[in-house]
Amino acid sequence: MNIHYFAWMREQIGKSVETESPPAHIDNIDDLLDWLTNLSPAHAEALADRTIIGVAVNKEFVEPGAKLEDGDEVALFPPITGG
Amino acid sequence: MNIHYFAWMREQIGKSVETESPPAHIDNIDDLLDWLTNLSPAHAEALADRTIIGVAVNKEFVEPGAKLEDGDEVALFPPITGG
Amino acid sequence: MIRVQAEDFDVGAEMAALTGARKDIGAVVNFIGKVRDLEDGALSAMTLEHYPGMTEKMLADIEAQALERFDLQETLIVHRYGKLEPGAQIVLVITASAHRQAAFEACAFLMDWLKTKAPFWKLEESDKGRTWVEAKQADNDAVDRWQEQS
Amino acid sequence: MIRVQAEDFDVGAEMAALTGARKDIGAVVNFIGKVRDLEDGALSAMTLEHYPGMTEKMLADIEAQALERFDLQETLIVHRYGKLEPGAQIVLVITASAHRQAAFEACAFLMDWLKTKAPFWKLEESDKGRTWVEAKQADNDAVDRWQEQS
Repeated sequence: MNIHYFAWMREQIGKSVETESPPAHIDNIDDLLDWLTNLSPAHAEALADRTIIGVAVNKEFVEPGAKLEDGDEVALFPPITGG
Repeated sequence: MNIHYFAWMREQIGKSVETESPPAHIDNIDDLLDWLTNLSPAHAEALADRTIIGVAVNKEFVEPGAKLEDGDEVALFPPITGG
Repeated sequence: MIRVQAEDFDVGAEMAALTGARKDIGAVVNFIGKVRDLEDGALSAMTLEHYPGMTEKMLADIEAQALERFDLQETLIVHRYGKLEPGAQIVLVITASAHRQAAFEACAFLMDWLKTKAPFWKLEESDKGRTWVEAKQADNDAVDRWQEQS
Repeated sequence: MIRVQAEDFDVGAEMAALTGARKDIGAVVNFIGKVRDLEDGALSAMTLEHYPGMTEKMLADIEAQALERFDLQETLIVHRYGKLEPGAQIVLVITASAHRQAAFEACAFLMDWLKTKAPFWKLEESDKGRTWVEAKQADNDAVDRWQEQS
């Protein structure tokens, strides 16, 4: 599973994309965020405030409870500031 | 007193400006419109519908009851369609 | 700034001249009015008659109201007169502000006021003959809304 | 039409390409967003990061919503990414319609949606350091208003 990070989340985690293989019971975004938080102190810091994290799966916005499937492209990011 | 006409009022009256000397008691726009209406059948036709006539005195919009002074530049026109 | 002219205008060049070097502008809104073909006929030309002197006065007055009412850095109104072809540009309004809402609102405000306060009259010539365009009640209603808000 | 690009854009050329020869357009509204200097410091650059692939998808989706909701003849969204100088152009939205109200409303609608749905993030570098621009509650409120209306 490829996980993309943007803006200051990317900077805190230190990479723009990482390939992870979470255990099979991690089948939704909330569980994935819990699991990623335990990966490293940098992950924990970047993902500390769940209320502001934007999530996209396969380049579509989703809610934090959204289901995940093998091979999904996940993106985690701070609030967007386009336009 | 110079009186300017625009658009189809100008076409009906047949000139874009005319110099008239109404009698001294004609001291407001309403009275001037009455007086002009009697000048010719073309004037009567052009000025028939008072509800739509726009009026400017010295290049400022005024209401039909507005006072007139010697040497004022008067303009009469149909509803404007700018922009 | 306001201009009344027979010549066409270049939107990109006007915008660059107005805002190009400035760093305090976050939002620019341009409105361009164009000569539109008739819904039920073929327009050959639209002629804009205006009241020289009064036109400039009214445009300057409308612009001053917008500058007072909205938080703007720059405004430009260019209005053409004379005989125009279908598709030709008639009017340009540019509003530049720090923020987008003021720029959008001021541009809509200026267009609503131009429609009812700028002394222009439009003559359409088509295969159906020649017609002086009638004023629209919707344009008066649009201006009235701003007065209720003020 | 939508485009995501590092290069600058020419508003006049974009508008001419979109609307130039058409005779069924009465109103064109252009919005241009620009890099604005800080209120309390000297901005040296603003860098726009985006999510390639998702950006294009979201812009196309936002444009499709505008075309469905408003009576439009043409629309164009051009959004830049990369490192930009103060005063530089960031985004262009053009809406063309028979009538001015649809063009104004659609352009404001597109900008409100872009602010909250287009995956861009802005990094400001100034004499005060580097800062990721925070999202504004006002931008979320602006989008919510359109949803209430629909």
